[in-house]
Amino acid sequence: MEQQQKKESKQSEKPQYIRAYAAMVLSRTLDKKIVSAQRQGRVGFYTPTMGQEALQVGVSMALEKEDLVYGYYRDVPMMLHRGVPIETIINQIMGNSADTAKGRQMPSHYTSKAFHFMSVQSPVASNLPLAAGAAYALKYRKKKNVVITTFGDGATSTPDFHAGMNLAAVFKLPVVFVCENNGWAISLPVERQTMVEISQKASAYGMPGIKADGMNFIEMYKAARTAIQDARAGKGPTLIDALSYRMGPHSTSDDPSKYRKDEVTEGSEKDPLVIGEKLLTSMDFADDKLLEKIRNEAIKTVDEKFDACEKIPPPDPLTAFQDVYKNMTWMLEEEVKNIL
Amino acid sequence: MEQQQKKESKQSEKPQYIRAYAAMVLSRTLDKKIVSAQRQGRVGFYTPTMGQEALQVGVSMALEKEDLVYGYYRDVPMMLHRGVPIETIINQIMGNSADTAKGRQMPSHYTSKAFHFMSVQSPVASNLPLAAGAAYALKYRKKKNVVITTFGDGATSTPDFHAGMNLAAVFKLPVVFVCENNGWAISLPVERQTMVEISQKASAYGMPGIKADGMNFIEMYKAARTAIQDARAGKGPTLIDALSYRMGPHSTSDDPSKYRKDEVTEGSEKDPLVIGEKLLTSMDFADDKLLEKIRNEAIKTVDEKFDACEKIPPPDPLTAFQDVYKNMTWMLEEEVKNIL
Amino acid sequence: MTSKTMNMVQALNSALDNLMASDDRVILLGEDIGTDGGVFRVTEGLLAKYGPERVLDTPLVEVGIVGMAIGMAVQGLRPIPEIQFQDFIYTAMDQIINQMAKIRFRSGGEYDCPMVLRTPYGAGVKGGLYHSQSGESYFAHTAGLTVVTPSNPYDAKGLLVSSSQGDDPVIFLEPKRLYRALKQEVPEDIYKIPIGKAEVVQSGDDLTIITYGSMVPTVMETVKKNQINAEVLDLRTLVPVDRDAIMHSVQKTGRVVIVHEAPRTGGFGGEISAMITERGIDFLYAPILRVTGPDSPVPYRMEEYYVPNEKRILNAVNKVMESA
Amino acid sequence: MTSKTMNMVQALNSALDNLMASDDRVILLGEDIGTDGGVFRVTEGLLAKYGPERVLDTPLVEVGIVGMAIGMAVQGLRPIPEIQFQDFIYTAMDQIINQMAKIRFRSGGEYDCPMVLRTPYGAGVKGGLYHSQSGESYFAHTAGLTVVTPSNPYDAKGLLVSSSQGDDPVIFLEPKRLYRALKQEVPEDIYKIPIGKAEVVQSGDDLTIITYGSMVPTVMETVKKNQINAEVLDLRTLVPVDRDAIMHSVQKTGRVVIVHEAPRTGGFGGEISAMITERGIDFLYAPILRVTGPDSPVPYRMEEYYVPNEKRILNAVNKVMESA
Ligand SMILES: Cc1ncc(C[n+]2csc(CCOP(=O)(O)OP(=O)(O)O)c2C)c(N)n1
Ligand SMILES: Cc1ncc(C[n+]2csc(CCOP(=O)(O)OP(=O)(O)O)c2C)c(N)n1
Ligand SMILES: [Mg+2]
Ligand SMILES: [Mg+2]
Repeated sequence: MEQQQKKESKQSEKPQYIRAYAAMVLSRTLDKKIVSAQRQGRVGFYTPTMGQEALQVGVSMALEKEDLVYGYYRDVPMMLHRGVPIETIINQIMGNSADTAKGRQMPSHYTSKAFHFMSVQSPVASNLPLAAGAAYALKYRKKKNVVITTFGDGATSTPDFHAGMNLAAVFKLPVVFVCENNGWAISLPVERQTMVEISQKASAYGMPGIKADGMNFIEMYKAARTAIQDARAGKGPTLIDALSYRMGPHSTSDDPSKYRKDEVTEGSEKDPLVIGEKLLTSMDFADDKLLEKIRNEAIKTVDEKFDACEKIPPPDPLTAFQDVYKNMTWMLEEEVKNIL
Repeated sequence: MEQQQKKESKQSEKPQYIRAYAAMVLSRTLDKKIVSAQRQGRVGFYTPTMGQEALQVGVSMALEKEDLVYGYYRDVPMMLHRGVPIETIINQIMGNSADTAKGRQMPSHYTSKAFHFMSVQSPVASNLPLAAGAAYALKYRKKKNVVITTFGDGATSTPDFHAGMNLAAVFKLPVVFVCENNGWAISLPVERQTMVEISQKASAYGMPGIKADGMNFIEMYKAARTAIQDARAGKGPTLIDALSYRMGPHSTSDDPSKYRKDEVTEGSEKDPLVIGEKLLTSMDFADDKLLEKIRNEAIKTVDEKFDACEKIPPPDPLTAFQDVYKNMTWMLEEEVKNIL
Repeated sequence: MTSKTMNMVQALNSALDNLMASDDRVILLGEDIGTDGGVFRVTEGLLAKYGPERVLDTPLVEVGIVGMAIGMAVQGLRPIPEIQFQDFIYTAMDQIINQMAKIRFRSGGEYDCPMVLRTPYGAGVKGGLYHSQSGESYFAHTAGLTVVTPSNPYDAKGLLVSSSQGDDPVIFLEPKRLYRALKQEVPEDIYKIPIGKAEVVQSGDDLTIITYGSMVPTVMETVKKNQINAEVLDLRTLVPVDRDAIMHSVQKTGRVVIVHEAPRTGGFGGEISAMITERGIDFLYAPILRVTGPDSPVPYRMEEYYVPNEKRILNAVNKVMESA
Repeated sequence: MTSKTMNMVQALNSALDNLMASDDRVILLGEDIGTDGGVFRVTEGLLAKYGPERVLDTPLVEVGIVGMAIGMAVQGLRPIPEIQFQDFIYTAMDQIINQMAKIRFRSGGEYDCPMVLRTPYGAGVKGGLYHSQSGESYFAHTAGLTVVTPSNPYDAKGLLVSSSQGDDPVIFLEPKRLYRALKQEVPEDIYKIPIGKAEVVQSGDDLTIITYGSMVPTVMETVKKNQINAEVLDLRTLVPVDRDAIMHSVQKTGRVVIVHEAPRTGGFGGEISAMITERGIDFLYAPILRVTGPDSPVPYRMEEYYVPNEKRILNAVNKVMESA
């Protein structure tokens, strides 16, 4: 009977797990599409996400709709899983007139207020103090939501990491710090970034530090769920060290062969997608046919959407000078007159 | 026989301990003199050191002559113990023409290259990355010296603490971080500065963190000696949490009654000088007569030197505009012509 | 509307009090602003009145104070962080330049950042090179920021209210030498002084003296004592600066002296001068002169030599008046 | 002296190589400058040649890179730290403004800080608002810093050598749009170009165009293509700027256009303009005009609208020439 119950509860998890896997596949498919489009000169720049799908989807599974994400430039899988339309991502990459940020930001710098995804900045980790502030606002308003903030292993060396972590701990804020520890900060391996494991850093601030297998979306989901529940319950922040691997180059401008041998290759058994497939099949949630279907759908979606978004015209040049202030200053008006 | 040896070795420590105590007394005497002179309008500003004498003297005892100190605005006891002439300190407080820094800095911002005491800046903790760099220079030159850097408990929240600590650990530098944890950052108690004990912060960087009784100069000496020996031996940095108490106001501009009740008062048994006296008498290194003599000498020295330094004229106004660059720029020359 | 005699510290305190009373989105945060009431006493009494959820004594981390305030603003609050001395704002510079100033732009207008970053600036308290800086140029050069600096208690309150109730992030520079220098009748109720408008402190015909913040009283004393028929403009807002007020006066007088405390090279005076000459030189009878701090850090003991004073202002006025 | 055809990246690499070979006090540090050779390849090959004790791949912490370099310089080394993009320098701003620039002054000359802080700046690689900034004004306004920016490979090498062998801290701004834009014959041996001296890139009589760094080639192309009889000054050093070269040319031509990429308000062009007009207006036949980036962040997709171009320079030249 126990066995039976377990199976049923498991069965109820099926749609959730399939959806998670589908988001990973969609993200991977999009990733590869953009990278190849970049090589063809159809995209200017991109920071691939390959290798970080499971950890992001795992976190996203544990979130509620109104929770806030203060993310970074590799968070495509999380965005897709949260329901951000794939067009939002492609339009940002293109910087076209349908981009939420009006073509102003470099590719990989997404914004989606509709899905509570704060606009991404380039300076590494500077979203962390903001995440603390956003969490303060939630707490002040007595909302039951939490803030998730993501960043890389390199980010842990920055001032903003130190500031964000300490403030979150001192004010006991509902924020979860997710270090997407992919082993590298461009060419610097994490072992030379710091002498300790990232999870260890939590102890300097008096918050729990969890080490999670970021290549296994279910393990990651469980770790994130605990941390998020704590935050939601008013127990304060947690740092999650999500162990993963940057399977691609740092960005399309980077040549990793200069500084490393790739340790996780696509389709190998360390690939988070392969791990995900094994999890689903071992739980009898999916068979090869279903997996194949998910993959094919992803390819179709990505190809169609990419082509459609590519046809969208660039923004009106005037938009490049708006939103600096709520109302355009006289200086800018004068300058824009000279420019356009 | 063992007993005998122990006593002898102890006896050989006597001059060192007496010297340490004398430095503490001299510093305390000077501290009180400056504070009262400030009330009389003879001094512009001062950050008293009362309560931090033992920890600083303890550290200083463990240093060699050529070791470098990247200190902060409360390091008078350490300077005096290292042999910095008391005039150097008073002249700085006065900002007169004999001041090493030519009257340019606010009181309590000392410089003494002759005694390897780096000039003090105001921005809290920004000496820490410099200390790492200085330690790198020593290591690069294969010198057997170390760098000591001091800062308050408030300083541990800053970017520069995080940067300096991590860099020192990653490059395994000969530097010892001494947190002069006096319990307060102006009005913020250390319990609200951070949720952990300061020594705990070392674990985020992979270096030893030592908690030391900074009110007992011998305990402090022992702790510092271990850390300094390690650094000198190439074993890398250590963080020392030197527990102490800021017995005075933050500065002569501060009124602590607004935010706290004083917990350690002068002459009470928690006073590091009283503790020092007890240590010396219990070891038979000093009796009341000797202690009295040391105190009286300090008063005499301070009074004499203070009066003498006070008579030194202010710097030539021109010096206020020199040393911005090695050679004065044409801009500054032009401006100075208008000013003087 | 009842009013009271207030110095600038009291006027700022009154503005914060009014703002907090009228809008629960207003939150204060900074070092020693709570229990201690702020090292200059600007926030005195506010912790007791509004509680620790709205008056936050923070750890010693400027980048965190500013970054956390930005996060609050992005999520709909109206924070007013304080930096204890402007000299210590630079660890937060990345948050100011790359976040605070750019959130509206980079998010396509989806997010905004309505907040006021208050900080005392300038010499006058014998603080030496680390407690006397005038860094307005750094902020004025950063598109996305509004830069405001009052010169008297009445303006201080009205400008702070406008800054906090506006839609854009504001750097609010408080001239600490004027904190207790003069008292004025200041309404106890809330009122606004518009951002972007200069004030003609004195009308005049012979020349225009353009100044702001800490130097306004020094200029006015010089002008009065020496009976100079100058039009004196107090800019009040540096960005966006009041072009019309400046050009109106300059076209009338044809002679200009600019006075500020910050170092000359790259100082805001250069911007004003360039702004005037690029709009025409035919109406200028004389070179535009700047009286500023020198290109050096502020010294402790010799502070009085650093800050522009009567003698130097008079020199410049005389030179400008001598020109044909 | 043998020479080689080099682009700016190669010329800078050659300068670093020469400096390291001739002086073991020279140490490089920064993100990805070792194994990877720098994201723009400026430090390529130097780790292999000089070893990890002299070429340090650091953790991701600009304030630490700069602060550590300062500590090295104070203790007698001659570090050359790199900030990967100038846009990311701001977390180190406190170290730059309050330490690097002030050590000699605050220590009464007991300590000094000979170092060169290198960083690529400006638009031109479609980097959007966080990989395109031109922040020279922030540094130029900071007394104690020398600010240098080259516009071609030959100057880049000579100026970097002078910067490193000087006695004061230097901010060395490398216009990344020119990294690979043109090649020149560059000596393989070490040589210097003096700090503080502008170059007359082209002599002319009708007007003076003052520019520097990234905009020099754009100005020269405009001038050549349109056969403008302009004297073109490449400042090369912003602080201390070459007053004599500027005044000499301006007094000859009586007409001035200033071109830079940074936003106009508070940009260095304002300083130049003010500097000229405070020295006299009688020799000016026309208003001094500025052609600059607008007061907004650099956009990604529409970058070409942001950066000053032929059309805008020509407009300004024509306006200045039309004035009586
Ligand atoms: C403050 C800052 N410094 C440098 C950079 C340049 N940069 C962009 S990403 C990166 C490495 C980031 O590594 P990590 O935090 O591990 O994230 P990952 O890219 O591996 O996901 C660097 C150095 C930057 N964007 N911001
Ligand atoms: C970066 C910075 N922020 C603020 C200040 C103003 N300030 C001076 S000392 C101080 C408190 C320092 O506390 P702590 O580090 O514990 O040292 P203590 O004074 O207690 O010895 C503050 C906030 C400063 N000097 N630098
Ligand atoms: Mg990484
Ligand atoms: Mg303290």
